[in-house]
Amino acid sequence: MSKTYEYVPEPALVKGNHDFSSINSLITDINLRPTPKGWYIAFGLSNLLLFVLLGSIAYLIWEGTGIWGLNQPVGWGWAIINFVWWVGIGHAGTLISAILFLFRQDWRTAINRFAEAMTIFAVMCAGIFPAIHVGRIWVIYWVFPIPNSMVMWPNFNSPLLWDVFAVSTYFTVSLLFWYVGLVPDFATLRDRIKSKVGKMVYGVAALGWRGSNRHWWNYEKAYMILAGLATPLVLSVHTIVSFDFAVSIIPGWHTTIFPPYFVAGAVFSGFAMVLTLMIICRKIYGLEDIMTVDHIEKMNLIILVTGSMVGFAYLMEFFIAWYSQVEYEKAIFIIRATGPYAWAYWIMISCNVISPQFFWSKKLRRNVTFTFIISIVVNIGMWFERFVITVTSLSTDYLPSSWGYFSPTIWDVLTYVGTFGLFFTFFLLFLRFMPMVAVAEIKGAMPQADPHNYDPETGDYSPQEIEIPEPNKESV
Amino acid sequence: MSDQKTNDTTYWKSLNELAKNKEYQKYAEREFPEDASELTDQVSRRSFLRVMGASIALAGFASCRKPMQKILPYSRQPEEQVLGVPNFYATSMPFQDTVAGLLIENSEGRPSKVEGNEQHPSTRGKTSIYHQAAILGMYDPDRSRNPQLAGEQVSYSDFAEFAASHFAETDRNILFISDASSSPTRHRLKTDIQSRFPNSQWVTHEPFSDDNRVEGTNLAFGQRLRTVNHFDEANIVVSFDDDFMTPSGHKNSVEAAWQFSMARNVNAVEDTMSRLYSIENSYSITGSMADHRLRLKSSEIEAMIFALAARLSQDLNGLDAYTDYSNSMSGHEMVETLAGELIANRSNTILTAGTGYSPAVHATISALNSALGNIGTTVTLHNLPFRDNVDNTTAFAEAVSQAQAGAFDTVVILGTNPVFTAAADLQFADAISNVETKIHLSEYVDETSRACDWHVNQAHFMEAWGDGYAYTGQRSIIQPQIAPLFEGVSDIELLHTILTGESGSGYDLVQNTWRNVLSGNFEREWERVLHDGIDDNSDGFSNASVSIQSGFASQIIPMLETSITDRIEITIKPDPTLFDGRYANNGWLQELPDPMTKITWDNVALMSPSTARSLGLPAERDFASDEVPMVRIDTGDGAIEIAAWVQPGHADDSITLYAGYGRNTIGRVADGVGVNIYPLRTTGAPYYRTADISAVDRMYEIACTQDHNSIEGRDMVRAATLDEYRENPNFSTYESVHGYEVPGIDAAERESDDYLAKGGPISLFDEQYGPDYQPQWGMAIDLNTCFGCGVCTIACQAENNIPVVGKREVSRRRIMHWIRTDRYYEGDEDNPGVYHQPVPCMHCELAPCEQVCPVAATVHSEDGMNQMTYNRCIGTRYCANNCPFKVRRFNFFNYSDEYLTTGDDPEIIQMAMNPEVTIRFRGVMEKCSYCVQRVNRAKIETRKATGSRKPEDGTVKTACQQACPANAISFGDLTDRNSVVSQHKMNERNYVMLEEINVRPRTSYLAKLRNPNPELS
Amino acid sequence: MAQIFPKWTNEAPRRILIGAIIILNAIVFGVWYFFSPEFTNVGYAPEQPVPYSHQLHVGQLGMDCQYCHTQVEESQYANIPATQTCMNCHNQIATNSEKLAPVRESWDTNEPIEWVRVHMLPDYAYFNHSAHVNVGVGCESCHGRVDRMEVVYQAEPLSMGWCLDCHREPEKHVRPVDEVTTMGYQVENQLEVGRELVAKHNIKAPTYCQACHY
Amino acid sequence: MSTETSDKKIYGILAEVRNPKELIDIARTVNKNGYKKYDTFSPFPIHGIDKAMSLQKSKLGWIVLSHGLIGLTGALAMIYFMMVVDYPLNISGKSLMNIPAWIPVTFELTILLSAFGAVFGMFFLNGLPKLNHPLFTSENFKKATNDGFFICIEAEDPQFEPEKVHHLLSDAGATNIEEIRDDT
Repeated sequence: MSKTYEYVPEPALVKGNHDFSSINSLITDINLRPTPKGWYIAFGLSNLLLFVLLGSIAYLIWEGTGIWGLNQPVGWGWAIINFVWWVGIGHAGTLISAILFLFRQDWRTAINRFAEAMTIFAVMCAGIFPAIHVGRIWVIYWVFPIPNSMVMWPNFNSPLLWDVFAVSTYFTVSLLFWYVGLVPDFATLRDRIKSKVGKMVYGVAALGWRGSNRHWWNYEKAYMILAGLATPLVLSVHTIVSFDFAVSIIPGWHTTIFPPYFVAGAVFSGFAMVLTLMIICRKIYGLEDIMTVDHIEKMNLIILVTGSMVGFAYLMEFFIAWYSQVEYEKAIFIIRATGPYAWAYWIMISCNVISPQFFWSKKLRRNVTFTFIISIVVNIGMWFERFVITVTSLSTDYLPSSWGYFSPTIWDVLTYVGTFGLFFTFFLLFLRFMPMVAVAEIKGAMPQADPHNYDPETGDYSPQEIEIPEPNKESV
Repeated sequence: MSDQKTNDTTYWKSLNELAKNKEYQKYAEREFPEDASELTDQVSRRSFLRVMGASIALAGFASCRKPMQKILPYSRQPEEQVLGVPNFYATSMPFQDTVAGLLIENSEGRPSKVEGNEQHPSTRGKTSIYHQAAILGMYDPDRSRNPQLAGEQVSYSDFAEFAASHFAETDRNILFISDASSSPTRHRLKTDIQSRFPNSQWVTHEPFSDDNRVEGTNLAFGQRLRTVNHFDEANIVVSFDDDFMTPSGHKNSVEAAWQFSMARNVNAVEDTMSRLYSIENSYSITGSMADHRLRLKSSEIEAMIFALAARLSQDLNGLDAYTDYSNSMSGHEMVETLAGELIANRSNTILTAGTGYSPAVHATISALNSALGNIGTTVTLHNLPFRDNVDNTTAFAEAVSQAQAGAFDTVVILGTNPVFTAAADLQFADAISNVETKIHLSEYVDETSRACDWHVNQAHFMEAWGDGYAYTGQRSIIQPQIAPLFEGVSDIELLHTILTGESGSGYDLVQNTWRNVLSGNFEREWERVLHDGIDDNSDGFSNASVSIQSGFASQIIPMLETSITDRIEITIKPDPTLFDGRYANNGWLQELPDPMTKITWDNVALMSPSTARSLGLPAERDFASDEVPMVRIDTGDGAIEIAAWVQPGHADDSITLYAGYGRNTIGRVADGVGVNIYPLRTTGAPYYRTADISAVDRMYEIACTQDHNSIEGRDMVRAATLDEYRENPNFSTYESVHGYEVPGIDAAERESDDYLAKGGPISLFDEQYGPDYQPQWGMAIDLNTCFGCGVCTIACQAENNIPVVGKREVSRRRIMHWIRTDRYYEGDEDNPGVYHQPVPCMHCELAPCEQVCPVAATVHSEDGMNQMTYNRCIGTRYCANNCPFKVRRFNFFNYSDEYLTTGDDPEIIQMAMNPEVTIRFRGVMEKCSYCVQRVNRAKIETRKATGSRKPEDGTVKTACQQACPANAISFGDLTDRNSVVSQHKMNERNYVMLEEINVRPRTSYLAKLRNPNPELS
Repeated sequence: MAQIFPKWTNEAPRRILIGAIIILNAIVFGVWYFFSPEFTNVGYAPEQPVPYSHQLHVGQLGMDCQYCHTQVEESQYANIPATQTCMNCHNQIATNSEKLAPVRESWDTNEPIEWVRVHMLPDYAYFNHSAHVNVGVGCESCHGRVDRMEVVYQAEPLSMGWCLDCHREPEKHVRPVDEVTTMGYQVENQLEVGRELVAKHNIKAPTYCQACHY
Repeated sequence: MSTETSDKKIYGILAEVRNPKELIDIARTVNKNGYKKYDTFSPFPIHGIDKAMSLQKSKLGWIVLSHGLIGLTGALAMIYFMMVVDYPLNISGKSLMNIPAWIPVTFELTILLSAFGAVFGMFFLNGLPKLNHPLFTSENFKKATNDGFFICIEAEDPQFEPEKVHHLLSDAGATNIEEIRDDT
């Protein structure tokens, strides 16, 4: 069979006829315009949910973890599921920012700010759970190595302690990374905003940034080093989260495949969440020129790939369970697929493995509505993946006498739903007060930013023609 | 405990004085306040406040101080009291017409734990669940606190005043209804009463007694005798529905279980085992120990006994009555098997039938035992000195109908609760409403109290003087351990008041009786009996010489009619944990899972899977739901609706119901729990009868502690027959079970016979072990003798201050028991094999729980224990998740606080707590500690006495070990090669659960053996 | 002219940084010092119902600790003496003293004297006096110079770290068993003597959790 | 532009160009003329301007490396002290030097410290935060964060002479040339 290869030029990152100034306005005007009514409604709703979260937490602390559906075999329920789920979602931002940056994927500039913000807020939501799920939250500080009159130290053998360090490091580094990216854009806002208070606030946030190229020089270096640091970090965080399970000896948890499998799952769910939010925002804020269908397609391809990786991991779990001939391993996987939690297992499979396969079709992966639906389906599926891993393994482990079923209570649900309140509260504040696209970066990625695209004589903008090489039709 | 061996001199006098001492009564607020303050989570609570309200923290550093605590020393120090060192006093616990010898641990002058008395044959240092739970029963704040007249609170002197005038008329027609009692003092007073009140009548009422067995001996031998089975002497035991190892099935279950386990104890291939045949209708724990078990409806069991007698009459003398008899069970395979076995093992067998069966059945059993030559060897018969020579059941029924007819002007009811428990057709409440004056003595204001004018609050046996005979006849004194908490009086004190019109001292009453019993220096002898807890001059009841009475045949033949029908039968038994309902307000017993069904806080209708199907009910319970369907049971006399429960191995077309539930306004624990089944019970058919059963379209929530019944073919429990064991003594090793070795096990380690050196599979780490200078504790549990009674659970609960969490929390699978008994079914659902496996913390050498705790709250001690440090725990529950044995328990709520601050006077129930063990607060993990408080005390005492760090073998007993009637649990130092536990660990049958995951449990199991009849296999 | 911030703000970041470092250190020190049992617990000297002076009885009259705290060698508790113990002497000495009125009242009414607890361990910490006294841990080591106390106060922090100081290095603290009740015991070669005593009594003070917590 | 005299010290002379290419060109010119104290301003980093301005390699890498090493050794030392020296405990029977289990925390702390080094090091090298800067007095300079490209030659440069600089810049095609004065 002979195939015809065709060179497809990279589509333009920014659609429409934009120059620096118009892009600048397009993005930052959102922050400078008077607050739209819709925003207030959304913010109010988010606040309502946030109060649900705070109320649930207050009741939890007052009454004890017993208000959740936890029981003797199933000591970890929704709290840990939600933690892993949110952390997973929180992987997309840094992944987009750091890994795609290192791979010189310039299209990331349209979404990286946005995705990083999502990361920060998702990790905040995630971080709540390990803290509140403990029995005695008032002594939670014992997990930190603080000198004390008991002369006791935390246990560095515990995956939970690794979690403490991993998640807090991840949050801190993501925050720094995000902030570093924001500084030039804060300067832009500082220079555009009219109000005195706004000038002061953005002025402080911009730290006196003035676009000096001597600064840019260090700045780019720092950005690259951060990207280089964040890449192993982002991989390590979900690896360590997966250690919570993989280091244990519970069948179904005690699996070496967990680290890559969790990371793939995290990228999968993170991209889906970015898509969900992005599709809404580009519509509302009219950013279709920046967050283009090409972006959506690229992200869908990643979803397709990671979804298939996750599916492969599901298969491998079964294979290894069979291949190991460990009866407890074999049993747990059979129980997952056919036992009392089979419903959850098959929701997981259909959402995570089957639904992304539609993206083999170019038409579907460029269809915004369809993508939106799939992105939500994927996140439901990923929640169930964590549910299946956490609950089924605990529910039916070694001693059949101790098997027990887990059912959530209303408080499990309310706490989970409440975290969306936290997430969207922060996300809406972000949309309102910070540029949701990295302005400086997207300017740098425009063809106008390239000095070679200017006429050497007149200094006028004259973009180079892209040469499309002749396809080699004779090759076999 | 070491103290128990030496049995410190019993300072009964000072104890008695102490009991009267005002100071003593106030001790709860007094002596060492840490006992009480231990019960609160002050530290965490203060921290909590600091978190919750910044204002408190800001109020100044003064708020960081602990609240002021008071110390109240004695004003006059009692001599024997060393603070913090518990004393042990002997006493006995009455149960119907027996007593069991106990030792009570006294902590700073209050009883806090019950142990068996090693010198007393009824317990031999062991206990049953009723004994263990008695301590909570005494500290029950719901007990009646004062006498009542028509529901109004009065004082006992009011009653005495009334009694003085009322009983001055000695010609009154008085009916005395009492519970069964073996007390010589009560017997003496009863005789006095009968002579003082010539028109009085005295009957005994016990809803579940062995009266029919006594009537059986009367039928067979013409004497009312007590049957004592010596299970340790027999080769073959045939139990017809006799659950003799359960305290609800047999008054002397502790001794019976001990004897049975002695006869089944196998330490080497040469040892022998007795063989147990069990023919029963529901699955009992005795049945679960059977080598052959046959399930039959109760009516068929009865028929089979007769058929067996008929079959044996061909070969044996003395069974002429049965020669021509036959019924539908004649020729049954089992009858033939049993006939063969019994004849082959003549005079070495025991036949026994459940107490519920008719006198004819028991007469047949007696005749069989007699014909087989068992009487005098494995079965002995005894005269009861305190028993009237009447049939209690009929006497009671007759007395009630006389009362109905207005024959009595006064009724005095002692202890028993006939309004609740008497057969429905007697209409007892109605009957006594025709009596003018009704007096009731009881611990609770119960159903009968409310039907009476006078209620007198009864003292608990630990609060009052008394006496009694053990099942086999040893005389014992009941010595109070504390002054009556609610100023209750004992039965003898009440009788004294009736006789004299004055309040009497139980102490004097008992002494007066014993003056005639003890020979020699009375004061010295009396002290000796008190100290020992037993009068060792009383060897037991004398043996009665018996022979089948003439005319037996003519009497028995008309009684041999059987009533087998196609209809569904109901069989009514006392509840294994609540008995007839008397323990219904005891939280420990309510929450103790039923040994077979593992149900707590409820009774159910037990039925076989196929019966369930025939009623249109599912034969499998939904794993995801606690809801079970209900059935309606209608006998024509009464009807109830009750949850249906499928019991694999139950006889088809038969339903078993447990009595004792469905009580109201008794107390916070008992009220509204379960269904009262007494309305289904009649004089004519107290044990079984046919009934109409129909499914009801309603579901009911059941709190069951084990949701999965099958062992799923896993190797948690390993078993073999005796022959298989002899052929391959190593049958229980991993290699024998799986056909290959534990992966990665090192050859050198495999060869080693030193248990401690014997590590496990190769490891990537240099492992840490406990240092040599410390003892290394370990436990072995013999599954061959464990019969799943659950006393270990209650003993542990009592010792370790484990809270009761209630039905709702149990149904959410949050029960707190540190040691549970797993029960697995194996084989087909119709007649599966049953295995019991007690599971405490395994104290793994390489404990998976430890490495995952982020704050090092659970780590290893130098003496090899897996420590749980409550005050370090932050409650991530990771350790519990990572425990492959799921033995860790989490305080999801502030269970202890709820449990210990119930009611208006929480200090009462707090007094039942062990001062040595921290009360756990909300949000911390807990689990079996190998009774570290006992271990540490022994280590400190040994070190003070000898300077050695290693207590001698036997000095430390864990609570579960000490309570176990079957001696199934051994515990000790593994560095001592001669310790019992080391010996057990070196036994071939020793194995650990989940060996292949290399956690190296310190708790191991000895595999189970069965001894089936080779001809049947 | 569009400066948003005045010139001094350029100095602000450095000042904030230095200020933050100072405040942070102050907080750490403050918590370390003020929140430790050494600060919060040491010196606790509640007023007692009877103004019993250890200084008088022990310091001046030279009574041995065990005259009153009789069970310290056999029990986990060093018992507070019964009223009886007081009355042994005080039915002859100072029989009319105003200060002793509560003692006499207790003796007459048989009601205990309500002493206020000074040394309070948390309930989850198990301490056994006999285990310590019998291997040469002096009363003074934990209770301080009681012979100089007019009113008994807590002399040591009784914190876990403080316990471990001795459990880790007992040789620095142990003394011959017959010197246990001595106040002001001191030898020059404590380490040497201590090592000998540790060997003699085979002391291996446990540092694992459930030696004290269960 | 007006050269209105003032009491205030001249900070430098600011000029605007049209686009990135011109900025590179003018930077190259200024650099060739031997100016050292000058800077260019753009809304985004411009490819190739480092060569045009002869910028030295950034020292940031060394800062990050040293921080990373502090994180690495600090973490190992901390864990070793806590788990082995100060309170050794038998946890799951594992050896005290349970190094595999220390990897995650060590790694995370190394990354954390490195990231601090990168971010704070960058701000340190750039002399930020500096909220008040003479350039902010220029109204036109606001465009530097939008679409303006600027060059400023500072008065501190030894070669600085206002007229010469004016000429240099206007010759190179810059517009909007203005003197920036320090407002103190």
